[in-house]
Amino acid sequence: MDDRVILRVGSKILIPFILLFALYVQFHGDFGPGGGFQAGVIFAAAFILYALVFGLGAAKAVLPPIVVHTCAAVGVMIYAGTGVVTLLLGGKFLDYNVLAHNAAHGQEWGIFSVETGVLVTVFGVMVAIFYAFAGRRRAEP
Amino acid sequence: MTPSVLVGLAVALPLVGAGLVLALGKWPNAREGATLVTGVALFATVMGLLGPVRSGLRPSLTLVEVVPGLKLGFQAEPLGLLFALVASFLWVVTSLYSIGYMRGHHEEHQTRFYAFFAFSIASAMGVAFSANLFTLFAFYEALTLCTFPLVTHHGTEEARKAGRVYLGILLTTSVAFQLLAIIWTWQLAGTLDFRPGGILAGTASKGVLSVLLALFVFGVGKAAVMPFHRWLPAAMVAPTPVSALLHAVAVVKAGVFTILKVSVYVFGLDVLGTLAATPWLAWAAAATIILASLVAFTKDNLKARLAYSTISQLSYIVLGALLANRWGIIGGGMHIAMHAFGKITLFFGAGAVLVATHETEISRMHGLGRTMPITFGAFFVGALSIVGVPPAGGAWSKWFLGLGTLEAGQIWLLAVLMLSSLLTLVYLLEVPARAFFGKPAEGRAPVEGIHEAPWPSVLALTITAVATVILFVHPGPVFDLVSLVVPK
Amino acid sequence: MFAVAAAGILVAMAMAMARALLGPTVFDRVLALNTVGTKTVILLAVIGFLTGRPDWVDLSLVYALINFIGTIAVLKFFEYGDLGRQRPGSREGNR
Amino acid sequence: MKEVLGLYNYWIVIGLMMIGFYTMISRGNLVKKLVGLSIFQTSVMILYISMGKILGGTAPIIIEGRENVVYTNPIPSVLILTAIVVGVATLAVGLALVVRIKEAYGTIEEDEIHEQDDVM
Amino acid sequence: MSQHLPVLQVVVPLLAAPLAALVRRPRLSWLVAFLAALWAFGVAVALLHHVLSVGPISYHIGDWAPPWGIEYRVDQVNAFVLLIVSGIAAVVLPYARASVEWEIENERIPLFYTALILCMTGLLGISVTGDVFNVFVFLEISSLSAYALIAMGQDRRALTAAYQYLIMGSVGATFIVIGIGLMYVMTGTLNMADLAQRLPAMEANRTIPVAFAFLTVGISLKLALFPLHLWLPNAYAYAPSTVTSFIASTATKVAVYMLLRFVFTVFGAAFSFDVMNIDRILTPLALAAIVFMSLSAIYQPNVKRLLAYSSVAQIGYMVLGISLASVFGVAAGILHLFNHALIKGALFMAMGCVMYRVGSVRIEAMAGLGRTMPFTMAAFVIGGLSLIGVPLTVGFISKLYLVRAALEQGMWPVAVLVLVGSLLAVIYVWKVVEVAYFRQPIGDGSIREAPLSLLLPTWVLVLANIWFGVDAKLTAGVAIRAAQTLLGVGS
Amino acid sequence: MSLVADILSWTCILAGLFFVLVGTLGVLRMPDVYCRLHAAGMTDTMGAGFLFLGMSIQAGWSLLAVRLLLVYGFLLFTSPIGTHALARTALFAKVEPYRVPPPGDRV
Amino acid sequence: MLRAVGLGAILFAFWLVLSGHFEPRLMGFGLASAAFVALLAKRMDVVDHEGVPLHLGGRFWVYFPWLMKEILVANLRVARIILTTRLPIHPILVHYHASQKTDLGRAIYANSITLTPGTITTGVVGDDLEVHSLTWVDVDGREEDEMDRRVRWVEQGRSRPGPEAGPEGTG
Amino acid sequence: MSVVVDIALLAFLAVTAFAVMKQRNLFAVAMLSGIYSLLCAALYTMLDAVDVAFTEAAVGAGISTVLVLGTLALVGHKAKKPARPRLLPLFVVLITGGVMVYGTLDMPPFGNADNPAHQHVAPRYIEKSEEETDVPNIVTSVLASYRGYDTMGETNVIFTALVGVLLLIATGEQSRRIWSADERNGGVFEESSEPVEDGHG
Ligand code: NA
Ligand code: NA
Repeated sequence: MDDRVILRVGSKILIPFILLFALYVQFHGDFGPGGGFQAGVIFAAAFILYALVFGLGAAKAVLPPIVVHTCAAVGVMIYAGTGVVTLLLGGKFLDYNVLAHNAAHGQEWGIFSVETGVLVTVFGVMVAIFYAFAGRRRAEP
Repeated sequence: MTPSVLVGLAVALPLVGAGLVLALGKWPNAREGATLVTGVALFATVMGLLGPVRSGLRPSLTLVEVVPGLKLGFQAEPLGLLFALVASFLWVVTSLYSIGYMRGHHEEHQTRFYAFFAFSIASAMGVAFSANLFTLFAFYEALTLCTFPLVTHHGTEEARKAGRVYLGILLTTSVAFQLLAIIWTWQLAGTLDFRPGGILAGTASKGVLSVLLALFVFGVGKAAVMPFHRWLPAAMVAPTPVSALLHAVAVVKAGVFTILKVSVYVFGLDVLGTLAATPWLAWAAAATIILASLVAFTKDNLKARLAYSTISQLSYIVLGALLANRWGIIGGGMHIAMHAFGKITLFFGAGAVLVATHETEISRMHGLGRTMPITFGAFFVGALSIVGVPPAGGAWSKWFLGLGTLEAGQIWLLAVLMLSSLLTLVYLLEVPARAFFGKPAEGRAPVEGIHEAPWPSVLALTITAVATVILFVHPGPVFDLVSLVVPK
Repeated sequence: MFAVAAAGILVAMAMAMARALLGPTVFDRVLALNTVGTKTVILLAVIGFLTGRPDWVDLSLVYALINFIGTIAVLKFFEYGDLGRQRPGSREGNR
Repeated sequence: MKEVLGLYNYWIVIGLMMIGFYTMISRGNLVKKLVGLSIFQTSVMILYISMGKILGGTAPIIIEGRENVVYTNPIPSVLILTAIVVGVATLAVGLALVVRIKEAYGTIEEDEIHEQDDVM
Repeated sequence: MSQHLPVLQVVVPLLAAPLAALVRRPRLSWLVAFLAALWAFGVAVALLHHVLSVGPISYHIGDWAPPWGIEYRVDQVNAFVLLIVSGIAAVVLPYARASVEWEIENERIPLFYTALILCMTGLLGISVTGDVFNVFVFLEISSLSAYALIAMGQDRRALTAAYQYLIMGSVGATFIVIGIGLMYVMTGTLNMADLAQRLPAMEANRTIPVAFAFLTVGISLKLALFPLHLWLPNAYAYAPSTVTSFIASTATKVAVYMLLRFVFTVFGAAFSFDVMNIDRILTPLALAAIVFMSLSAIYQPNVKRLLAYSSVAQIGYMVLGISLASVFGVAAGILHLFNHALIKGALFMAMGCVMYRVGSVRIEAMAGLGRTMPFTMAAFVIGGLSLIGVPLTVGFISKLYLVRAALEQGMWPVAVLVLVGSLLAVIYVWKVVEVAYFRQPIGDGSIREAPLSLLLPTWVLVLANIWFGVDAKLTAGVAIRAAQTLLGVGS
Repeated sequence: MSLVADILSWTCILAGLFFVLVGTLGVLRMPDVYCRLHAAGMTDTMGAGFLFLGMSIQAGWSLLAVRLLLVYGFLLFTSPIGTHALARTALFAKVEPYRVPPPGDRV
Repeated sequence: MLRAVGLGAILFAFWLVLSGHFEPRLMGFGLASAAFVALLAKRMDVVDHEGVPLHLGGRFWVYFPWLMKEILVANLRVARIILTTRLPIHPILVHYHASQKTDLGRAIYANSITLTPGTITTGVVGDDLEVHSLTWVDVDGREEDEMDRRVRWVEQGRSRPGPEAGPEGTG
Repeated sequence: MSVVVDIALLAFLAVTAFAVMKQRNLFAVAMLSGIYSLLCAALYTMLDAVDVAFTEAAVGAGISTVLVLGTLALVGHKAKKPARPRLLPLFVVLITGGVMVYGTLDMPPFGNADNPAHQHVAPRYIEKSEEETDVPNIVTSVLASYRGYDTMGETNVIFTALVGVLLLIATGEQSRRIWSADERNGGVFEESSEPVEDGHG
């Protein structure tokens, strides 16, 4: 039991909702405001809240820095990789039309894929930056 | 071997020589041997071009087109050939002399010395055989840079300062004026090739061409027209062979050669004669002739006096070019050779005295003539050539220059030439006169301990002195060659 | 109706901002930020109605959900001068 | 009225821009400079968004089954989304630099750094 | 695949960057970076060849025709710039390995290479794109990575230098964004070619000149045009050797390219020079840069800083050429873009060798290096001669064209100032040379020649200085054709 | 229905505005941060509550209404936590609470 | 695990409310998202009686209307204070005893106190709540005792208003 | 009505920005930037840029404030008073602003549907994007497809920022730091030098 009951309890309840909201934003970017970037930030914000309340160590135990860094890198690769796939399928770079038989479907898949890339990168980057700042210690004299 | 290949070979051989010197650095005898062999080979190569050029051929070789219309290329023509012949012949002699001097004087870094010497000769060959202004400029600058380590050879603070002056003046003039003039020429004429009759005719107003001419005359710092002459005395901190070959022959002759060449092949005598700037610049040269002679008087240091003498004599050639007539060119061209042989003899003499007695001041050379008769005898002959009196070659070039002034109707310039000869007579002949007839200076070791410099040096200065006399007796080949530059 | 609501909220916002400017303590400013935050949540919803596109309450929701994080960060900051650490074993009230 | 309004809109934005820019180049505190930069960048974003707005239009999200809807220009939004990301990125790197500078110099005031090292 | 070269030029390095971060081992990440640079260089060569033999390429990303989608457009101008950037990267990376291992802590090295590739990617992206907003995006990639890379220097001043660069660079980028926005609001398009078509109709408008002004000032900040250069000397002086070598030879060059692109392609020479009279501002500033920055260089006690000031002066040469707005002038600017990359690359890499062995690049630290590090100092001397503009080096070719362009327009004072700049270069180069060759080595005589892995890349650039100085047909030819393209005159 | 809904939502919105404005006025008037927190709480609770309720009524029987109430729910959930955190931190930072001179002044 | 499933279900309901799209594709995404977040929450160790207080059952929703009524009353009271020119306040820090047995219960109680304008919980140490009150009235007022009882009921399910709670809480 | 909201929000923004400039407590600056961000989001919404508003909301509330606070925790939060009035910056800013104002004089009126920017590329997106990409949110379709390449660049910018931040502060010795004792705690609390133990209860 730590000394901040209210904060702890509140955060525990709130965090899953923030996380889900992030995913909702991700999957509804086509219909309303939002998309990969916003979703990534919100998803990261949930983790930042977690780290603030439960400590950086706890956050890192749940989400080790290596995973975060990998996310950041992999997201970029997902995005650019989507383009490479379209190249290999005979289209221009990022020409999603070739991803499915139907051009509109291809677009849908392509957009989904790149938005995922954005989400993964943004999430990874935001959490990693937070780790970096929060993990830095004030220097001792 | 075709003449074209010989042209290329003339530039390449000294480079090969430099490579050999560097490779053989650990074995001094082999190293100097390499220098001598290269020198002889070079002279032979250049001689090989004499026949074709005299028969009217202009063998040429283009290495590379740097940018469209701008080629790095060589061409053998009479003036350049003359310069090359003089330089390559004297390289052999100087190398011989250097062996005695450098060892006798216990100089350090001899490998570097011989290597850069060879690089400098390569640059001089490049200047001599350049087919266009670009090539000429490239090798002109290379010559400056290759001689820099030679000037600063001793690495002392004095040498460093001298090096700064040397580089400062030569680069400043060449970059600020000469390069500007060259690019301007390129822009006006669309080409930089040397062509008989010039390339600038009709490309710009006379005013513009006058400015251009001034840029060339002052931009060729190596011609040492006042006020850009200070580098030459400064360079005298170098070992004497350097002063002898480079600062009496290769470097300064590259300068006046450039001016002759620009006059004949870039402006063309016809254009040159019509420019307003030409007479004014001729007077600048005349002023240099007189002023340098007067300064020479004041110098007690032998090398310094010789340096000012050189400044004065160079302006003879500049003056010859600016007379813009056939005799002026012939006189100037011949003076390249005549002055070279004369002045190198004088420098060899100065160096020999230094090696033998460690004396540099004229006032302390009293009586040395009796122990070093060959040296001072040769010095005497060389001085006569510089003054321009028989039986030395200098008499001919000065004669033709005089003719040139008359043809140009510049009687006052003739007077200048004569006055200068008088001054030269006094300040140069003072040296052998003191040596042979003066009393030994106080506080110096007895004359008995002194003898001639090492034999290679003595041999070298004998050769050049004899050559000076031969040039008086047989000026024909030189005259013929130079005449080809300005056919009647 | 929503115009009135928007106007009212803007007036309130102005007052809250005055508090942000006046301070005097940093906590007053945090409070001001918080209360401007709440008003923004409301304003965003109102603007949705005002511009005829009320569907995007998501915007309000973002703030409602994560404005809170800023406050918590402030808390951490002032308690530890650091965002990263967790005080071991210390209990509430021993300040 | 419409013209004046348009100008008002732009001019306030320019005012913001100038405040941010001034904060950035006149203040000696390194964090404040970055905040100034943020304001400067944000004002440019507002300028863009203002340029895209069509009065009487609505957000460029297609409303199903309704004809003759005027949609606001989506392009400025797209560009500014990118610009916001760039702004955050710059802020993060800038703040990280400030942290390091504090560690190295013990201060984040320009003039005090200048006293220690001949830079800035 | 060959039709996709323009995009592969950027995308492959862009994919290599996260890979370099993921591999986490210094050597392996170096390899990734090196391969990426080689790839980029290969593609750049192929693109230049294609452009010269076939003509400009337009690549529609996402298969959306411009102006609806983003277009990559390669012509002589940017093909040349791509070659410079990727070529320098390909030379710097082999050099980097030893140098970086010495200057950067091991755990940072993978990220260091990631940042280096990102920087290259950004620069390539700026060069290849035909969309003005895309320029900004890639500009930020290169800038952000550059800030971090510069801050990796060992001296703490690297941090402040990076910060200063960040502030000024961000102002520049924001100005560029303002300019782009104003252009957009007047035309509705972001595609360069499309803008070029639509802008002429608006000349009488007050907004377009303002857009032009903001773009020019913004780009000038990025290219460190005097007096907006304040960030540059410290950034170059205190960055790690590898970073200085790479950024000094590429970043400002790409900024110059941006200036060319906006001034000539987007706005058109007629607008830029006849309506805006941009030359009346650029020419004096360029000349001031040449003279004042060369003078400042003379007084620098730190050789990297000296070279940095020289860079600002050299940027003056490029801008001067551009401001002349003639084929020869613009060609001179473009040519110097290439040539100066070779010059400064070689010089900074030589200084990197010195840093590696001596641990300092202050002038006193050069004492006796002529003897102890002969090849390094020989490289410096040749690079210095090229900087001065000695014939048969690339520096000469640049000056040749520049002076000719000035004379062509009868601007002989300009020509003289250009040459005066060369003379000032003699002074600051010779300051270093004298110390290196005439002073006795300091220390215990333990200084040795730099390792081959540093020397070889340095000498590759040194020889390139000579090679392209002796045979400049390719570079000058491309520069002339590029200038003709930009000015819209027949080739 | 529409009229009833309009009247209802008008009422709610006016009520909400009342609490928002009075609460914020309190934020301005109160003497210290702790007291201001009390006033600020009004906006989060009844101010936002009535406003969102009013908007839900306007939205009619739809998902939108639920979502609006959901927003309010989250607001209501996070508000006390934030307030508590702030007050706690202010005390922690030794910001002295304001005290009135006792006791005659009591309400 | 049951709690995780419960959390997943709640989250999916949340998704549905947010989404308004009932095509299979998006429903699928919703399910997957809810499940993913539930698993993640489990990994974060927030799925317990505090994070997912399903055990409170419907009791909270019985308590909630009463709380809202209290909030309304308190709002009006504070509004009157603010609108009174001389600002009749007398702030004071007081301590309340929380009779709940679990942190969750105490948190609900503390937050309820904070939510009603006029009182703010500034600290929780064990079962002692430090409260900042705007006026004297609230200190000895009956509301807090009432609230304490009701929250205890929410926590423990004892009949309300019940006597002192026994030690056997749901903790 | 929306115009009034618009103008009010802009005015608030100006006030906030000015306060940021004047404020010397960096902590207050952070709070004011938070308010600035909130106002921006509201303004974006008013201007129909909901996606941008959303992003501003997420970034401003979730990231920027936390980042600034994280920094202040490490560097202290008091800014010095500017030593002297700086005229050059003022001059530069006034020139810049003046030029900008001059540039707006010929700008198409705010909100006019006939503006050239709304005539050229945007109409096609509005008319065809749903048909071509099956995405009703035009901002999304332009962002991810038509101009998807920009967004790839944007993803890279973010990644680059991470690389930069990690290079700068993720690792590395801190021995080069120079600290003065009174600044150590940034004027906050003694606890900051306590040993660290991460974990949660
Ligand atoms: Na309360
Ligand atoms: Na209460």
